[in-house]
Amino acid sequence: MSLLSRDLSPITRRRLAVFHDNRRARLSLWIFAILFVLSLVAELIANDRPIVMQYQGEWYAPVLVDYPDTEFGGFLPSPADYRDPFVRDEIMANGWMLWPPIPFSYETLDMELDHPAPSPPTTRHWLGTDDQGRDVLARVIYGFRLSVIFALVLTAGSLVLGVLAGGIQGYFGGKVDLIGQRFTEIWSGLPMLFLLIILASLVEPNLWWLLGIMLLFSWLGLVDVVRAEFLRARNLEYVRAARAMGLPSRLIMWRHVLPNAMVATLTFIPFLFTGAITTLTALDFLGFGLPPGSPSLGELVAQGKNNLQAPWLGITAFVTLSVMLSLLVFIGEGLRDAFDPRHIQHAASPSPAASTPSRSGHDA
Amino acid sequence: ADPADVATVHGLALYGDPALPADFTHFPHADPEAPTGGSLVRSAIGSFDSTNPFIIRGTPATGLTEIYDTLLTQNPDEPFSMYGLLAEGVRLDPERQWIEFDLHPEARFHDGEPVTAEDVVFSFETLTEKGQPFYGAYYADVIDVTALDESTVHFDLADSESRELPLIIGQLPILPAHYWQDRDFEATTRDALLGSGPYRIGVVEPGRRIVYERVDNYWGQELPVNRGRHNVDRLVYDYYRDQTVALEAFKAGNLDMRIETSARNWATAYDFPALEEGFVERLEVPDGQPAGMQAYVMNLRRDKFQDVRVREALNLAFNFEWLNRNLFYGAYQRTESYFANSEMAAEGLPSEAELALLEPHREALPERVFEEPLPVEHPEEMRPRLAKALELLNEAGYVVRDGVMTHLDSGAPLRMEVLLFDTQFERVVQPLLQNLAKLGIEGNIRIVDVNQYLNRLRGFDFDIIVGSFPQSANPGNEQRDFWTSEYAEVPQSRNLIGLSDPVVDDLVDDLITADSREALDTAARALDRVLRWGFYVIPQWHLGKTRIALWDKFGWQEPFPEYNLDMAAWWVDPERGAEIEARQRNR
Amino acid sequence: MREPTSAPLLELHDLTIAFDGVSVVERLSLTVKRGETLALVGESGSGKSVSALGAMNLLPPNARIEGSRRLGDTDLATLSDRGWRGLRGGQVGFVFQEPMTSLNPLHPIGKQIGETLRLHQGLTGRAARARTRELLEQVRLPRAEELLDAWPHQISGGQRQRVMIAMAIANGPELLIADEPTTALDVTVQQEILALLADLRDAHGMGMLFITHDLNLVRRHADRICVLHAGREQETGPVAEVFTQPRSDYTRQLLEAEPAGRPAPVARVAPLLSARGVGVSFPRPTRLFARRPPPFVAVKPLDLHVAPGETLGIVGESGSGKTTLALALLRLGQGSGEIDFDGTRLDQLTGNALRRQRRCLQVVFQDPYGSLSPRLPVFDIVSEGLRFHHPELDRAEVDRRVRATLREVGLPEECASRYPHEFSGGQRQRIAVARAIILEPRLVVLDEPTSALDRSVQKQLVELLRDLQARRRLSYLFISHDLAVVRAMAHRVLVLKDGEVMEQGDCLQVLENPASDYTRALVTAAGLAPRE
Amino acid sequence: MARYVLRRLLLMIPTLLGIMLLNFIIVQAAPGGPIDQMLARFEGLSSQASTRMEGGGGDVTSSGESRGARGIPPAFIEKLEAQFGFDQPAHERFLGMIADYATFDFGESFFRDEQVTTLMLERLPVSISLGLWTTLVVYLVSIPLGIRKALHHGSRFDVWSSGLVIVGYAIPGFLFAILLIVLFAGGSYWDVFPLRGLTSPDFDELSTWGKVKDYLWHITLPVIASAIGSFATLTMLTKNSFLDEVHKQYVLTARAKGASDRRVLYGHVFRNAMLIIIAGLPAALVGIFFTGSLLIEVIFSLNGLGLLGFEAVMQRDYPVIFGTLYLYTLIGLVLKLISDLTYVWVDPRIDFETRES
Ligand SMILES: Nc1ncnc2c1ncn2[C@@H]1O[C@H](COP(=O)(O)OP(=O)(O)OP(=O)(O)O)[C@@H](O)[C@H]1O
Ligand SMILES: Nc1ncnc2c1ncn2[C@@H]1O[C@H](COP(=O)(O)OP(=O)(O)OP(=O)(O)O)[C@@H](O)[C@H]1O
Ligand SMILES: [Mg+2]
Ligand SMILES: [Mg+2]
Repeated sequence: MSLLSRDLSPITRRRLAVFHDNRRARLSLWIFAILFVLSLVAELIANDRPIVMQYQGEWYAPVLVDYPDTEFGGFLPSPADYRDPFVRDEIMANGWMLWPPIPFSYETLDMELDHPAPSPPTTRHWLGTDDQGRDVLARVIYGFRLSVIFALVLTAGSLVLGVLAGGIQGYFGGKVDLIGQRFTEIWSGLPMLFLLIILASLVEPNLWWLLGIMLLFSWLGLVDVVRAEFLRARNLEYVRAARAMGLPSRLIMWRHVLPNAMVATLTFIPFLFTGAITTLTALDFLGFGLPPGSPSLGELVAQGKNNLQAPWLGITAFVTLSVMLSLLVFIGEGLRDAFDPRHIQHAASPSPAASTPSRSGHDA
Repeated sequence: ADPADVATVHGLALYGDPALPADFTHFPHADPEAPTGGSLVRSAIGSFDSTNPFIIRGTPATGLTEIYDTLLTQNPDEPFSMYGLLAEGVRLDPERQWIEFDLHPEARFHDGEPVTAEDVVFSFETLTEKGQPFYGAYYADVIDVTALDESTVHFDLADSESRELPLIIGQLPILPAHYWQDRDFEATTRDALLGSGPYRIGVVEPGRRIVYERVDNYWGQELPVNRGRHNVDRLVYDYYRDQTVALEAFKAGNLDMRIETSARNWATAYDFPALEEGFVERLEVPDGQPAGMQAYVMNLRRDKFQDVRVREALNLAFNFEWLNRNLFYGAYQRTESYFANSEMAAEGLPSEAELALLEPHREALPERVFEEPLPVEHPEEMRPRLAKALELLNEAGYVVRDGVMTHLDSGAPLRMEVLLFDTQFERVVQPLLQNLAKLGIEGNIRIVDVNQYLNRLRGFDFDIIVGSFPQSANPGNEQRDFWTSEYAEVPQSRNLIGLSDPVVDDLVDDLITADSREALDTAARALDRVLRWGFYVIPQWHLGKTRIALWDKFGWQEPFPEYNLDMAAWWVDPERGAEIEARQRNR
Repeated sequence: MREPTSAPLLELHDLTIAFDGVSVVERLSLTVKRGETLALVGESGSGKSVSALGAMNLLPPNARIEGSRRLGDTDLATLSDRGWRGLRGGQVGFVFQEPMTSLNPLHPIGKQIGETLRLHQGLTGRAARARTRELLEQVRLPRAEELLDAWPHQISGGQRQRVMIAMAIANGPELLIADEPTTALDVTVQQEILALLADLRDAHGMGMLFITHDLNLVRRHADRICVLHAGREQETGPVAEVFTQPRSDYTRQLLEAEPAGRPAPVARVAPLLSARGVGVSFPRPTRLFARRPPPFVAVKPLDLHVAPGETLGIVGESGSGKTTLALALLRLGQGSGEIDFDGTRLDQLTGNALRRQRRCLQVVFQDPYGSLSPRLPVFDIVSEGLRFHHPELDRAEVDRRVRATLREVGLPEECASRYPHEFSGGQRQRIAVARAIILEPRLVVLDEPTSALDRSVQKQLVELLRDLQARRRLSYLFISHDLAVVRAMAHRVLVLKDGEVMEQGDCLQVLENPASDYTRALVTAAGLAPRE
Repeated sequence: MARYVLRRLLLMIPTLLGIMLLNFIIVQAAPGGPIDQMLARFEGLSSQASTRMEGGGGDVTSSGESRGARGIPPAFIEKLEAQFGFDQPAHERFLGMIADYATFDFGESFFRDEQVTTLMLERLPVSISLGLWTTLVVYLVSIPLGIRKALHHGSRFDVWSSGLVIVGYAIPGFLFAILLIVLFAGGSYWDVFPLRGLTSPDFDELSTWGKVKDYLWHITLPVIASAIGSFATLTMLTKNSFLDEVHKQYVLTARAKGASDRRVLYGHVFRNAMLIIIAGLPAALVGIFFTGSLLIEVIFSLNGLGLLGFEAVMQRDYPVIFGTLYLYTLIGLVLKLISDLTYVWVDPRIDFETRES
């Protein structure tokens, strides 16, 4: 922190300090960051190939390189399946393997299940398997990464588009508003489901296609609130003052209106974020989502519903989602407070006066 | 022959004579002493908005056929024998050019009007002209229907080699002509329509429930085919949108019975208080019907599937054992034959009779058909199987380049896409794809919505689908649609494989024209043999029984009929019924 | 003078108030007796408002209050929420320093006053409305019936201030805390209002804590005076005593400060700004199915001009249309007529062209609080125009200029990183001035730029403005009620009443020999000290 | 203002036209049409739109009728095409449709002889019940809760109530619905609530009070399930907008008047903070009434508008698709106009005139 703050303006330092003082927000940010970074190297944590191994005196790094089955005495032309008893025994007889903590990838079918899938948590599968015999924990790790990336891009995209469209309509008003609003209305009338169906008939839908389609629509939710806030804020005295100063509209909107009209937007960010994940979930659920086999939290939820007898599926999905959302909301609150000029930390440092009745007040 | 010369009989069988004599008093699986009363609540999934199940429009409610009588009715204990219901007697031309039915003089619609020959003519014409296209096709070989008098109706039949036509005419539901006189048959309706059957429509709540009430003075109650049947007073279908919820409803006692289609549920979901306390019972009733063939179907219109070695290699890559053990709790049997679960399934080496049918095609058929016994022996272990598959692929001209199975000549990689419309099947395709991947074959799953799925099926635009070829105990005309070259390029046909093989065409002909049960069985086995050695599909599995969970208030006569479950012969035990219902209502 | 009853009403003893650990008021003790007016004076930012708010528990939660506070027999420090509720608005009336921002923007005037009546007297409906109207008339609000239904943004600064006063006196409080209650009022109305308050004081034995920096008012209306400097009490005593024999140096300094001098004369050249036929009217609300009432004419078409280096003072009754006129001239509000600025027709410019002109045309709004973005720190507020209009300046240079300007207006440099709400009223006003002059414009419209400033700061600011004018040939449009300041600033004055120009001419001329009755009344009421 | 409203009303026409046209084009371009749907029915492929969701399905495909099947004659398909009007060129169909829609004639469903309007009316009770109660519950809980949280920002109460609503939000609605069913309506735990529907079968025979009770008894679980996820956004929105407002000067004025906390919050701050809540309302309403509770409807076997719309899409029942779309859009447009007018009513400073710098 101290390193960072050297050439920051006092105000930024003040904001950082406020954020820093908010233990919950700080903790949330750390946890989220750690989880995300960990998920970025998911291949080293959950994989169905060893990280490194030695076979007949040679070193191998299966995580990075595909070695054919034939390399280890097999006959298959494809990359070796290190979980296959044949290959495994062969290698173990002539060397050793270092496995990641979770020796399954998100798409690995465990061929040696001791209980029909979905099988309950055991030491082999810490969170059990799903109804195809895949390790739930591995899927959650990969799914977290995928969802977070998807949601990040989608949130950022819709934020930019939504604030831009809503802001411009609200700030300028008149014709811009009238026509812009009609345009957004028409746009929001587009049948998303059909676009997805058409898409699915033209290409094999993947993450980026879905992202594109979702991006076309997700920003619409923000437009109305941002517009309303801009409509109000543009009449305020300080906006008039900014105009008097001769600032261009974009600067006024950016520096004066937006910061004061961000309540709704800021509030929505965590929800937009998880909303993106849930939308992906819903699409997966309807079958318009990610290609089959992708590590999708949505699929996990759907499986949870279809396998009530396997509560670990639903619970895992639910815990993952709520942890992710809680972290985001708490981070969001911390940010909100940091940018609120009147921010007063109630709980952070109990002042000695807190106990005396003369403490002033917010008796409201 | 002249109708006057033909004897009137009490029933028809597809081959030979019906098993029950003319003076039988009741079906053997029915108990004439069964008590009546009680109710049977079942679930239906989805919704309904129509009470007319015959027309194109609308989603009809479940169970509507209960309100109609047919000319003949089937004995579920025989493969295909029909006994008189509305028809007191039947006369079938030995040349099968016509068939006549004498209607029962007592037969009445629920409003008291007699059922007449005119009603039969009306029903036939209405259904074939205004009904679903199914009826037109089903009765395409009926040339003409005439009412000879009040109670005699005469069907003229086309020159058809199909033996089942007379019997399926007996399945024609009879509608009241007078009732429909001033109603539009083709418009959807939610009225309690008029019929003559053992039940009438009681309550219709579109999309929610439909209730059938037993007709008190049902005219046919004392008929031998009905005696001891239709014992339950109220048949209720409650509509649910979701299977999981329907299961919960059953557990809560809102439903009396449930047929479980999921092995997983069967193994895990039935452990709730009512069951432990003995209020709920689970049955597995053996299923006498052929299982049919559910399989990964390869589309032969695609060049890559033309080579039988490729198809066999793909067959080898399917690990049923793992699937059954790990996904299905070992509940299923591997389907090996197209006529599995019946004596029509081929086994071992071809019999004399089969050889007689196969011999003419020896040139066109692979040696194995004659030499190697069925079932096809696979190596058990997966690795040897993959080795064999690899070998076959190599023979077929494929080699692995950069880890991808590529055709030696064309350089085209071997890729395939499995088209699905139901996410449920993803989990049974995924393991197959994984094994294909080991062979260097790139496969992927494509899930699209039902409409698009059908649209692609209509255009035969797919590599592999999960399809099924259902079979009845008496295969007939539909086999053409399934296997023959005639239908290979007809859109909407059920020749999904795109089979176009003169040998198969001939064998199907043999099957349809078979004039005895043995001939039919032989023809079916021969066909089965040829199809199986063609490796056109990767067979999946079948259950061979029906899983029923029910609140323990019903009685039935064992043994169960051999070919179909006849719920109509069940009854509600009055005492046990009261006890159970008290427990069910005690919510 | 009158003898106040000796019963103490408000007693503050050793009051110390700190924000986030920095104390702004230290060990202040004061007593307001029944029937007396205690004037609390002191430099801008010396802690007057904070003390008053602190006494009534109205400070934000990051403030810490220590010391004893008593109102009559009640110990304020131990009062329950319920107790406070009965007290505030009923026993104690409060007039906030910044009337422009203190009204709820979304409630009509009538409703806001009516609410006080309802809370403490249970008046509702017609009775409340009648009483509200009466109150509005008492505080000399014109068109009382119409303004009952007006929204705060539709009335002038002075009018809002009077609404605040009406609200504070509505329930006949025992104690009135009036924080600069008359800064936005012209002298005549000011006198009337103060007379009204004096009446209340005398009739009900109301005690009054009167915060102001207008020493003339103190002299005339207060019984005792308490002088505050940098959060510390300097001296307290009867007015006459303190005025004649100030004990502390600071008091002496305060008493002596008075804006004086005259602006440098200007050469008669082509005007920088000239307006012809500028008028403004506002539509009145239409009731459903009623005929559209005639619009309210806030400014009748008038002509004016300002030469380079010249100051045009605009004076006039509160609500006469000064602010409206200024906004119309700047094209910030609606208005009709021709406006010429530096050879371009301002009224025909749009978009970028207008924006470019704005650099030369700055304004200090009457409502400094409202005109500062609440989420921008002062540094950003002041530097913003500079960074946009002079992108060539590097960061260090911008930094230097901002600091210099803040110093010039008398604000400490370290305030650059604070947010607007953390300042006193006078400090905010100076931030607004700093923001305007840092751009080195050619014309500045100053709408009551000194209303919240004490004499010494006022004097300093007037000198700064005059100095800038002399150096850069700056022109000012100077709106003020304070004729002393106007005299010290303006070359010419324009007198407005009800949107009409009463007279226009050389400043000294008008102030010494008013042509219209209205101006005469104004000058008399102001009791301007003779020019030295 | 009147002129503005008139202009907005007139602009609805091109907007509607635009939406209908775009939809018409896109919907027709999507592969698989009503004909396929019809065929699917005849083939015994589940035509119910909810197949994808009904879950717990079997391991065996539905097999359909085996005997006598001969495929569907091409002539029949032609007949169907004529019946659905596909023999006419697209633009004629579109113009015809628009002409009908102008008079609110939405035509008949492809698959049943029912006016689209009738279909929608039939579904209305469910949607209104769910929508209204859910909205009511959500607003009645979230706004006071949000306000309380704003007041006690950072307190322990704030943290745990945040946690609670967030967890509610994170629970996938349908999973929660199933959970409710298993716990409170199934046979395994407490069997106290009904599983499905809006009323009992014997509803008509009940007394008025009995009817009310029956109705509330049925609606409880679905409303809880559909509300649970909606608390979070509204609560946080309320909290944050209140946080933004409570420090403003006018709040101080109100407190100086002696107004109680409640009064300050509900009388003064509320109106100022309400704007964005209002801004979100039309979308929320349209969402809740028409699309929002699709999965809840599936799980509680309720036939609402959400399901109607979704089924129509899945079944390619064009008249229903366009009819519902037309109606939703129209209602959406009107609601939006109303909410715009509410802005002005709430905050008289707001106008819709052009501003330029
Ligand atoms: N919320 C706050 N946080 C930090 N400092 C504050 C806050 N409010 C006021 N101050 C500081 O407290 C000091 C006293 O302010 P106060 O408003 O009492 O001044 P004042 O005497 O009323 O001045 P003026 O005449 O300009 O209104 C000022 O220096 C101001 O900057
Ligand atoms: N938006 C508006 N709508 C209607 N009337 C308005 C509006 N703005 C101002 N007025 C009226 O115009 C008149 C002039 O207001 P203005 O603010 O110009 O007064 P002022 O001379 O600046 O007074 P003060 O000295 O009190 O600030 C006032 O009577 C006010 O009620
Ligand atoms: Mg002050
Ligand atoms: Mg003014």
